[in-house]
Order: sequence, then C-alpha cells, then structure tokens
Amino acid sequence: MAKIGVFICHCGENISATVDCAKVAEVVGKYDGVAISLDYKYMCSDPGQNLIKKAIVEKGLTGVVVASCSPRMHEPTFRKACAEAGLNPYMCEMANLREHCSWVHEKGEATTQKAIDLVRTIVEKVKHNQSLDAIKVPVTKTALVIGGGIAGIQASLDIANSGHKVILIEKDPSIGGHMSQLSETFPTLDCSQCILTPRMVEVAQHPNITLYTYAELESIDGFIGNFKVKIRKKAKSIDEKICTGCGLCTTKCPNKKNPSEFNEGLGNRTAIYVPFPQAVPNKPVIDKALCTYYTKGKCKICEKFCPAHAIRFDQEDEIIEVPVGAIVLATGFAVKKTDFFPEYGYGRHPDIITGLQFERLASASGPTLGEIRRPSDGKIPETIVFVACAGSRDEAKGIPYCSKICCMYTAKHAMLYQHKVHGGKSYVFYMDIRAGGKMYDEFVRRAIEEDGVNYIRGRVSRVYEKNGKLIVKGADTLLGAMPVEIEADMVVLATAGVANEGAEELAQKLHVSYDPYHFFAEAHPKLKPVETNTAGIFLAGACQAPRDIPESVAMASGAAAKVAGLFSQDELTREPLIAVVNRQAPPVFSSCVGCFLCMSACPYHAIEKEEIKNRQGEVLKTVAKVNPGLCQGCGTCVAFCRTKSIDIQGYTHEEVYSEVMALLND
Amino acid sequence: MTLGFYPGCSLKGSSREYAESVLAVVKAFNIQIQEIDDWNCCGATAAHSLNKELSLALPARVLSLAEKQGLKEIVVPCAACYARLSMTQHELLKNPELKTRIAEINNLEYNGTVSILNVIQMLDRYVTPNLESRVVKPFGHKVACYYGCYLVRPHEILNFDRVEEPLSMDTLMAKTGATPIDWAFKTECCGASLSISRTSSVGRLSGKIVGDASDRGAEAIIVACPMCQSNLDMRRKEINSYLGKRIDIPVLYITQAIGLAIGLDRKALGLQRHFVKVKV
Amino acid sequence: MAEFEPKIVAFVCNWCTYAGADLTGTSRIKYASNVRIVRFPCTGRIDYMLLLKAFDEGADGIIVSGCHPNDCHYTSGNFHARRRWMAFRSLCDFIGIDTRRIKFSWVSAAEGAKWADIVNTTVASVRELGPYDEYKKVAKKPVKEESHG
Amino acid sequence: MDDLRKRAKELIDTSAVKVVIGYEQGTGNKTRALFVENSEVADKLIFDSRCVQNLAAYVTKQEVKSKGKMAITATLPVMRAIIQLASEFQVNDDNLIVIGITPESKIIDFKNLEEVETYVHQFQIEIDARNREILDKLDKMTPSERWKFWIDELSPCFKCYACRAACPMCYCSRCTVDFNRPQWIPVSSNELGNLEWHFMRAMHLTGRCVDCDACANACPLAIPINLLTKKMIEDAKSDFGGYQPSLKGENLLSTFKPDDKENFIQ
Amino acid sequence: MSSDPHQYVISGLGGEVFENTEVKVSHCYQCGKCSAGCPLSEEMDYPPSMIMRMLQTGNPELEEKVLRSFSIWVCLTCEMCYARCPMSIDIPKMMDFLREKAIEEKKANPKAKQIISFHKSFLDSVKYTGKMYEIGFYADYKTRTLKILDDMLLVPPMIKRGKLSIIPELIKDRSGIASIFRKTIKKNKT
Repeated sequence: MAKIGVFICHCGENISATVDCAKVAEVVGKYDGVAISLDYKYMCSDPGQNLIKKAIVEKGLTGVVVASCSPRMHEPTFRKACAEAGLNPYMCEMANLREHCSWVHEKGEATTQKAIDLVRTIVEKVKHNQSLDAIKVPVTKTALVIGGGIAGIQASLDIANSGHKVILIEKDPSIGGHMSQLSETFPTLDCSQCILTPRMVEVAQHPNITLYTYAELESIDGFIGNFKVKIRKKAKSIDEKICTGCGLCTTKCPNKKNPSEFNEGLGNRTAIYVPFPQAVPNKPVIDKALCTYYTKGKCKICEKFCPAHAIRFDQEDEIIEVPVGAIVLATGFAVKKTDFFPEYGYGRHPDIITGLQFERLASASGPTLGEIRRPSDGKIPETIVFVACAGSRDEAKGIPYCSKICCMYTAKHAMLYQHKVHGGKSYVFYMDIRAGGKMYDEFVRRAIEEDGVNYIRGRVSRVYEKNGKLIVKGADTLLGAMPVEIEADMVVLATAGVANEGAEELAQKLHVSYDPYHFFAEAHPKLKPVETNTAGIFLAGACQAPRDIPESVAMASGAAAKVAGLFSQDELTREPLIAVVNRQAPPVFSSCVGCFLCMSACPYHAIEKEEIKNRQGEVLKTVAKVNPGLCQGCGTCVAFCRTKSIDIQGYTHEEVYSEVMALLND
Repeated sequence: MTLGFYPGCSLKGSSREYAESVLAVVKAFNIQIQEIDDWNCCGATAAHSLNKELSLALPARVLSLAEKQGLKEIVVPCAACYARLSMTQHELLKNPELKTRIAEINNLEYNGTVSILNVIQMLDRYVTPNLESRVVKPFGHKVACYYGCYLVRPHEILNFDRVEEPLSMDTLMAKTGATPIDWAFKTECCGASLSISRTSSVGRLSGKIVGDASDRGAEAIIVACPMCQSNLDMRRKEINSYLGKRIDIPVLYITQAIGLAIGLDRKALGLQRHFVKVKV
Repeated sequence: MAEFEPKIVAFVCNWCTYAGADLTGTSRIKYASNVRIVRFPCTGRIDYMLLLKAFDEGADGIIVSGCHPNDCHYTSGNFHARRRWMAFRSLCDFIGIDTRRIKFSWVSAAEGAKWADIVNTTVASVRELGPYDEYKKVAKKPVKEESHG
Repeated sequence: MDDLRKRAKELIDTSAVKVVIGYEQGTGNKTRALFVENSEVADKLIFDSRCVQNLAAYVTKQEVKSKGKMAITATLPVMRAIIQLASEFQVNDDNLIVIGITPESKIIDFKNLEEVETYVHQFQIEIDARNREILDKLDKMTPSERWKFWIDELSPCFKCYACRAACPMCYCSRCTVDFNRPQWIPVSSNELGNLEWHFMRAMHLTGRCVDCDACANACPLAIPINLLTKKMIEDAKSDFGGYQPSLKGENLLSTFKPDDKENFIQ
Repeated sequence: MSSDPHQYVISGLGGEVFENTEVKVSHCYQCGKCSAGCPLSEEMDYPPSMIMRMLQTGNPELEEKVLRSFSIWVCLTCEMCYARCPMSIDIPKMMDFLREKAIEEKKANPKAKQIISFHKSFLDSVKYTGKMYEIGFYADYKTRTLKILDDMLLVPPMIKRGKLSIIPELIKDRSGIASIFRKTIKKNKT
C-alpha cells in the first residue's frame, strides 16, 4: 500500500494568491494512499525541506509529491532532500502549481480545482513510480579539439596544461586559422603572427597534444565521457617522418599558378605546398586536385628532387579511431564571397576586395610585402573606400545579424592605409560604429581624429567601374541623405562573417544544434555559453557567432575549463531516465519479437541486438536491448513498440497512463 | 497552344515598330499568337500614382479577358505593362478579399490561371532553342543591353533574371552574333514616366545611360521596353544637350535585332520609324 | 446557463513546450484554466493510444506540442512524432474522430506567448464545437444533454 | 500445378527444406493451407484463383518454424509479406525458400530473398478499383457520418482475432491488446473496445501492410476492416510518397525526412 | 501571423501607411541606401530615407511636410530602392499611397502640377477610349498645363514615322471601362 506525502507550497504568495493551498491540501489528503498532506509557505526553504524529511521518516512514506514551482526549477532540490531522508529520489515528483497554474490564471475556484487536478495526477503517477539508481559511466580523459585556429589552439593548450591528453585536428595543412592571415590586430596594432606563432609551435611540441593536420572528423559514436571518433587523415602524399621540410619540392614544382588560399587568391602557390612560411607543421602536402601527376598521370618532379625521398604518391587517406571523453568545436567562420553583392561588383573587378584580402595586402608576409597595391595593376591606390556592413545587417539577403568584428577591422584597415600611403584619401561608409570593448572606441576615434579617415554615415548603393576608376555611389545621411559619389582606386568590402561551409553537416554529425545561419548553438545564451545541448561537446570561438580574437580566446579557455572539470572525475553520474526492454519469466524472457523497428527509430543508435540462449547455449530468440550508456531517454522507441516491450524509466506506460486517467477522473 | 498577346497602348501608337518586330519574329518562328480581344490600358504609372484600386482593376480586366478567351500564357512586350500585370496577379492571388473587390469593380472574375511572360521569357521559350541555326546575318556589333526598371523589379514578384547585373538579354544577343558589352547602367532608370511632364530630369537620367554605353564602345543599345526606347531614341536631343556632344548610336528593340539577324526585312521590323537612324 | 467549459489535455515535451509553458508563467501571461498538462521527455514518447485514452476518459480537446523541427533536444524525436501524427491524424479523420479537437503545435522554450495563444484558441474552438458527446456516447461516459449553452 | 508439386517433392526429397507450405482442397469450394513434410503429400498441392489466404502468416508461427527450414508457395502479396518479414528479421535465407507463383500460375524459383525483393519491386501496391470507389465514397462523407459508419460496421465484432491470426504482419508474441499494465484496450467487445482495437491495428500496420486482404477474408462477420489499412496505404502515398517492403528495413514510421510536409501543425 | 501578440502599433501617417500598404516605417534603420541609389534623389526636397525618418517621428508637422513634398511626385517608382533595401521595405508602394493621400487632402506640391496633369490626362484618355490615345492625351495634357509649345516639335516627325494615330482606337466595352473608373475614383477627385 502506497504511503504518499503531499506538500503544497505557497511560494510566498506566488501560489497562494490565486490558489487556495489549504483547500488543495485538504482535498488531496483524502485520496487513497495519501498518508500526509500539508501546505507551507516556502517548501524549498530549509524548514520546508525538513517538513518533508520528517514526514518521510515518521510516516514511512513510499512517495513524495511536492506541489510548488516547475520541476525544471526545483526537482533536483526536492529529490536530494528525499534521498537525504532515505527515500529513493525518483519516488519524488513535482506538481507545477506556479508556472502552469497560479501565475497564468486568475484567482478563483477553477484555478484551485486545476491545482487539485494537477496534484492528484502526480499522486497517481508516484503510486506507479519505481525506485531507480543513478547510472555511472567511466570517463575517457582525452579531449578532441576540432579546428586549429586561435580558439582551437588556446583550448588545446589549456586542456593539455591541466594534465590531460588532447587530440587536435585541423582540416588545412597547417594550424593557425584566420588569425595567421591577419596583418595587425586591433586595438593595439601588434602583429598577428608575432603573437600567434609561438602558440602554434607550443602546440606542436606539447607532450600532451597529438596534432593531426589535413584531417577531418569522419564519424562519431558514443556519449559524454565515452565518445568514439573516427578521424580521416587525408593523404598528404608525403612521409612526414622523413620529410625535413627543406622546401626544395615547392620550388621545383612546375605547377605554380594556383590561387593561394592563405593569400585569399591574391597570390599563387604550387601544387605541392606549405601554406605559409610559419606553418605548423612546416611540411608540404600535395594538393591532389591540382597536382599534374594526379590529374594527368605524369610529372613526379618533386619526387626526383626530394633529397629525403619523402614523396609518397601512393599514400591513401587513413582512418583512425580514437576514444575521447569530451569534444571542443572550434571550427571558426568564413567570410561571405562570390557574387552575393552584385551591386558592389565583387568578383567582377579585381580592385574590389574583401577585408580579409586587405589583411593580406597589409601583411608584411603578404603578396605585396605589406604595401597597399591594387591587385589589377599593382598601383598604390590614391583613394580608397571601405564599405562596412557589406552583407551584414541585410535581412533581404538573409543575414540580418551584425558581424561584430567589421567596425573594428575596418577602422584598422583605414588606419593602416593612412599609415602606409601618405597623402592617400580614405573613406569609410558606415551606418553605426559598434566599438564596444576595451580601448575599442578610442581606436576608432583615433582613426578619425588623428589619421584623417573620412567617415560617411550611409550605406553604399552601388559600385561600378568607369574609366579605370571605381565609382562608389552612397549617401550622407547626416546631410539629409545627400547623394555622395566617390571616384576610388580601390574598394574594400567588410563582408559578413558567416558559418563555415559544412558547419550544418558537422553539427548534424555531432547532434549539436545550430542557428538559422548555421552557427553552432550554445546550450544557454547567458549561462551556458560554451556548452552545447549535447553533453560533453563544447564550443570555442567564431563557430558559435562572429567573434574577435580576445573573445575567441576567452571562450576557448572557458571550454577548456569545462573539459578539465569533466576530466577531474573518474566516473560520471547520469540520470537513470532511460529506456529498458522488459524481461520476464520463464526464466529470462522478453515479449520483444525482435522486429528492430525501434533500432531505426532511435536517434542515438542505442538499441542493440541481444540473443537469449538456453542453458545449452542455443539461441532461443533475438531481442532488443538498450545500451544504457547511449540512451538519452527520449522514448521514441517506446511509442513505437507494438508489443509494448520497451518502456522508459520515469515515464513508464503505467505512470503516464495513470496520469491521464487521474487528470480526467476525480 | 496559342500564345496570347497583350500589346498595350504604346505598341499601338508611338512604339508600333515594337509590335511589328515582335509579330514578325513570332511569325518567322511559327508561333501561334492571338491578341487579347478588347483589351484595355494597364493604367501604367498614372493609375498607381493616383488610385490603388484603379491600378489593380485595369490590369485585372485584361487578365480576366485573357482567361475567358482561353489563353494560358500571354506575352507582354511592354516592360511596364508586364510589371503592372504581374504585380496585379501577385496582389490578387495573395489577397482573396481584394480579388473579390476587384471582380466586383470589373464585373469580371479572375482565377489566376494566366501566366504572364515578358518578351525575353517568350523568346527564351519559343525562339532561343532554334535561334542560332536561323541566323543568316549575324548581328556583328558591340551592343549594350539595357534592361531598365520593370523587367527585373520588383524582383520578389517578377522573379526574372538577376535583379543586379541581369544577363538574359546579353545571352540572347550573343546568340545573334552580337558582342554584348559589360557596362554600368543596365538597370538604372531612364526616367520614362517623367518623359513628358519633367523633360529636364529625363535628359540627365537617359543621358547617363546613353553616355556610358557610348563611352564603352557600344554600337547599339538593345532594349525590351517601349518606354525606354522612346526615351532614349526620341529624347536624343535633350540627351545630347545634357552630354554636350552628339551621340548617334541607335536604340533597337531586341526583336528588331533578332529580326535583322535572321534576315527579316528592315521595313517589316519598323526600323524606319526610329528618330536616331539605324545604321547597323 | 453557464458556458460550457471544455476539458483539454495537453501532451507536451519537457524541453520545449513544457519550458515554454513555464515561460508563460514567468511572464505572467494569463490563459484559460481548462488545460491540464502531461509532461513527456519528448514528443517522440507520446503514444497515440494515450490520445484516444484521453477522449475515452472525457476530454473534449487535446493539444500535442513539442519542439520545432530541428530543435528537438533529442535531435529527431519530433520528426518521428510528426510522421506518426500525420498517420494518426489521417486515421482519425477516416474513422470519423473530429480532428478539429486535436491541436498539434510547435512551441519552443522561448514562445511563452504562443503557448497562451495555443491554449486560448484551442479552448475557444473546442468550446465552439461543444462537448465531445459523439465519443462520450461510445465510451459510455455521461453526456449532459443540455450542456451546450 | 505439376511444376509446383515437382518442385515441392524435390525440395523435400533433397532435404533442402523440412516443410513446404502450400494450398490444398478444403471443404466445399474452399482451399486451405497444406504443410508438406513428405513427398507423397505433395500431390495434394493445388494452386488456383481461390488460393487467396496469405500463407506468410505461417512462417512466423512457432509450430511451423520449429519443424526446420521452410519453403512457401507465394503469390505477390505473400512475397511482399515475406520481404516485409525479412526486413523485420523474422525470416531469412537460412530458414526460408520462396517458390514464387506468377499471376499466370507459373513457378519462379527464387535463389534468395534478394531476388524476391527485385521481383516484388516491379509492382506498386495499388488499391483495386472496387475498394477505391468505397474509399472515395467514405471520403465524401462528413466526419460524423464516417464515425457512424464505423461504429455501426465495427459494433458486431466480438474480438475473435481471426483477422490477427490471418495477418502475416500480426506475428507479435504479445499483442498490445493482450497487454494489461495498463489495459490499453478494453477487453470487452463493446463499441469502444472494438474501435480502439481496430484503430490500433491499423496504426501498427501503417507502412507495413501488404494489402493482401487476409484480415477481411478471415473475418467471420465480413467487416471491411481492410478499408482501414487501405486508407493508410493511400495516405502514405500522398503524404510520404508511398512505400514498398524492402530488405533495407526502412520502415515508413520508424524513419523520417526532415522536410516531411504537413499542414496541420501550428 | 495571427498568433503574433505584438501588433504593430504606430500612430499618425506612418500608421496609415502600414494599414494601406503593410510598409512598416519602423523597419527602416536609416542606412540611406535608398537615397544613395535613387536616380532622382538629387531633385527631391527629401530623399527617400529622409521621408522614412520623417514618418518615423510621428510628428504631425513633419508628416504634413511629407504630404506636401515634391519628392513623392518626382519618384519614378523605378523600384531601385526596394530592390536594394536591406530590410525589403516597399518604398514605391508607400509613395503610391502618399501620392493618393496628398491628392485626396489637396496637399499636392504645386511644383508637381505638371506631373499630376500628366497622370490625369493619361487616365482620362483611358477612361474614354479604354486605351491611351496619344494625340488626344497630348492635346488634353497641353491644355491642362498650358505648355502648348513644349514637345510640339516632336509631333510632326512622329506622325511622319507613323508613331501617332490620328483616329483613336476605341475599346468595345466602353461602358465597362467607364464603370471601373466610376467605382474606383470618385468624380470630384479626378
């Protein structure tokens, strides 16, 4: 016989203002199986919890119903209190009288009646509840970091320095990411590579870090603490162990006219290449799509010249499988390209470039060795126009958000131009200047006040070429939207920061949610900024939204701290609210017929086949079995099972059935 | 299937050479065509400038007639009429109440079954597939294809080509043997609807267009809109006075250019009607 | 005569709609008190037999609600549920169960106002339809002859 | 028919199978299932247009299965059922040989289930004209009229479960209707219990039913319960583009497409 | 949409614009791209983005200025602003409404007289013939504006080139067209 304790909370006046709590307690107290029913001002307070604990001990309660706020708020609190008093915590349930009743309805009989109904429903459920034990799973203390930009580098170093193993994978031949392409960084104008390269080297040398460049995530299985990942190491066509990185091959390769990704197409590279001089690892790869040998079957010049005989044309992609306990996603972002903005002529005229291309022009290691020269004819532009929000804040083109970093880098670009081209004229078309950050606004003001950059508040409508000049048509909205036309030699578009190509696919692979723009979604916008809704997978940097360097680094350290926290325990405790396949006599049987439609329905591949054998070891039947480590407890299989052989703990057939029955029958 | 034909007022008057050339090309490619019986003016800019309901009722009447006359597809060579008809179709299908109200005004139902083609869409569908094999006199000139406003805008409704840097006319012209030039004023407005009432603006707007085409070496401007043609052709005096020089590159309808390329008679294409002499 | 107050049972998922309804509460948006919520981990868990049971036991209307497509906490439970509901709804319609009494919706954790709206419109439309006597007769539930006011 | 008998004898004599499932002459003008376990009995095998019982229902029965490897004479609906059962792991090449019978009563010797699948996939599941007409008529009714139609039609059902026994897809070792914690479906044969039983059965067969009509043929009261599953086949066609039993095991309701179209979710 | 609890509320002329055209003036964030691309903005007293701003204020004096502005008449509805607006604000549709409103309230800018006469002559032609009868329309327009001599030089060459018909082509269903005008434009307004 059930002995249920019901505890009605007033929540100060939050509940009692519209619900007659005493009446609820009184009515419910008369129900079968209810051993004690009382109301109290604050159930979650210490005295309130003590009331419950005392009742459990004194009345020998078999179940507890706390009728107060949403279980999403205080379920852990009350379950813990019950456990402390010796009652299995899963015998405690909550009725939501605040969010679902007192706060949303007017004071009156109907509201009190609803409260009674809600409590009765949960009482009936608890009568069918079963004691459950938490599930413990071991933790593999190795982290996988995906993406070797500044966020991935920082996360890897922080995790490695806290004493745990890290596997860092990067899809390009070198780590470094976008930051390695930048010239100087705002607001201090220190050289990007100067501060980045030491970190890159540290990654390569760290005893706790295994670095796989030219590698991508192939597939993932498992769950927090126990992921199994497959990594595809794309064939570099080089034996890295032998290669000395002398670079002779790259000078001999006859296939030289390929746009360099690192230089954003403003320079060329060979088919066998090291993306940039400071690359880590500083060893070449052969681009199979471009290499003359791979495309035409003849060449092998690099092989002939390689003093170390390290070229391996027959090398194939290698798939390695590693167990990891946590994953940090740091895949970064991309900038919008192509003819997304036909009215701005990008892609049609070589002197209309993106901000990232300007970085390469301004970089000492870039194609012009840091001189600002036009891609078309190499002349130094006398007039340059920067267009902010080229793509961002443009709902009509599908990017309503602010890309956040452009205001700052545009100010930096204009400033660098003024520093490098004396007497040059620069204009920035902007709508708002978003320079929130330490020393950020001062930086923009400096560009305007000291470096003489002309800021014009208005959006450019069109850019076209005429007689060798780029005509920029804008308006000055601070002068009554007066039309402005500037004849420029070069135009730099602050194109929108967008999610990386393939981000959506990766998110689906990892079961991580993403926003409409394919940036990965954090678990909570304020309180869980580096977690995802998949336990054990964390976010760092611009894969979550456009981010500047300091923010990316901060996020990376945050994610690393989360990983280190996870790795500080040997075992994880999980809620036992998972599916189970029934077992019944004789002696261990199951009503499961083994149709395994549940298998295809399960989003987590948590359903396995299990053979039931007799004593002689003959297979009597093959039935479904739930892997408790993989099951997340969605219950999709339960609703699907025709024989009702799978049930889900915490929401069993009997529990939900009795809830519905109690709801409608008083 | 018979293609419906909505000439619109200009093609019956000041731009009759457009109608002549459309019909000549259509005939040369054996396309069945039938003028919508008892059509009326679409109302043009005037109607929607002054009265919204009128601006919908007039085009709706045309569409109703086409539907009643069993036409599934109509070609509307005038870009302005094409835009007015398309926008009316869009508004009526979006808003059933409005549809009822307009049916009441017109005493005519419209069920939205007529599909509206501009001249390029019509050519692409019925002429382009066989065009190259029919060319006898390649139109071997540098041409500036001028799209103007109403072929491409509003894009949400017309959904034709690209709203910036459209290419469909250029592609079509290339098939006649012409060399389309890349220029900056493909979709800038020529100011046609102010042509008579504010001639001063027109010299400036059209002047920039003709000027750029000429600067970039165009030997002809190709258009698909009677407003644009009249403006760039008949207003050449104002244009030249704005530019301060004499530019005499002709303005041809795309159907005239195609007609020339497939060897049709110049007169049948109405070339003699132009103000700026067509020497190409 | 008092207005007919329909009994509405809502089957909702824990992560989106239950949380959304919590937000309705925290935002103090008022809605009709006719609804009783049953919480499930996911719409994928909601057994269609439970919907029939609710009608058996005298519900006049039902709300089924979960995460928007692509928002599922379990990635795809709602997609499975959607298919199941499509089939379920077809069959209901074919057998003559009044599908106007079953409202399906997606309410996210951020859509507190939408939840209130869904409840209110469902209550209003079911009130309009009157008590589900047709089903109650078959289920041998008491039918108040004059209940529709 | 001789081909069929010859083939059955051959399979038994070579010990390729332990039992061949086919049809024999029953009482009156009826045929019934025959289980051939030795070659003499094989002469009793017949096949003609009266043989409509779906023999696939036997291959999952413990009594038949326990005899050892089986062979089955299979018309198109039977073959479909076999493929569906194979996709649900109930039969496989190791325990079943299919002797196909074409509409022209020709024998097809299938080497394996894959060949059966290929054969089956040549034909779409199509509702016959007579039933389509009935469905159309029902579609035109108001929901209330349909409700009345079904309550009336189903009311005589006394839950003999002949439909379940005849259905090749109803092979569950424990049917939901036999489940009592909780009692999902009332045991008694009242209006509600009948409705829920047939409703649930139609749901369970959605995406699985092979449209063999065995259920309706088996019903002693001739209740047109196959209309329910036929309707679900129709709707599966319009909603999901239809389905075919497949060894890949992609079941209609246990899979989904992210862009499944619906128009009723608010 | 029906479940959107946040109804769009804006008073004054901006509100009227919304009710009649669904254009929400509050959506404009004043980037100025419309004014930058407008071929006529330099001839306008207020470029399009300024008109938007004036309506956003809800200030009756500014609204009055909008209705009395020359801008709304010089707008060609070339749709360039709408095509490039990052917020997809249908400015041309709004301009149509403002013009209609300005006439209704007899606030049309005096400088726009010619433009309005042009439109009216045009519509009169359509009203009486069903089509735009160019010579008749010309004559009517010239009388209205007393600009007899302007453009007259174009007429003879046009006739010579067969571009103008002397006799109007009449629509058969003239009463139908007349009724359309009757039902849409109240007499006193034309």
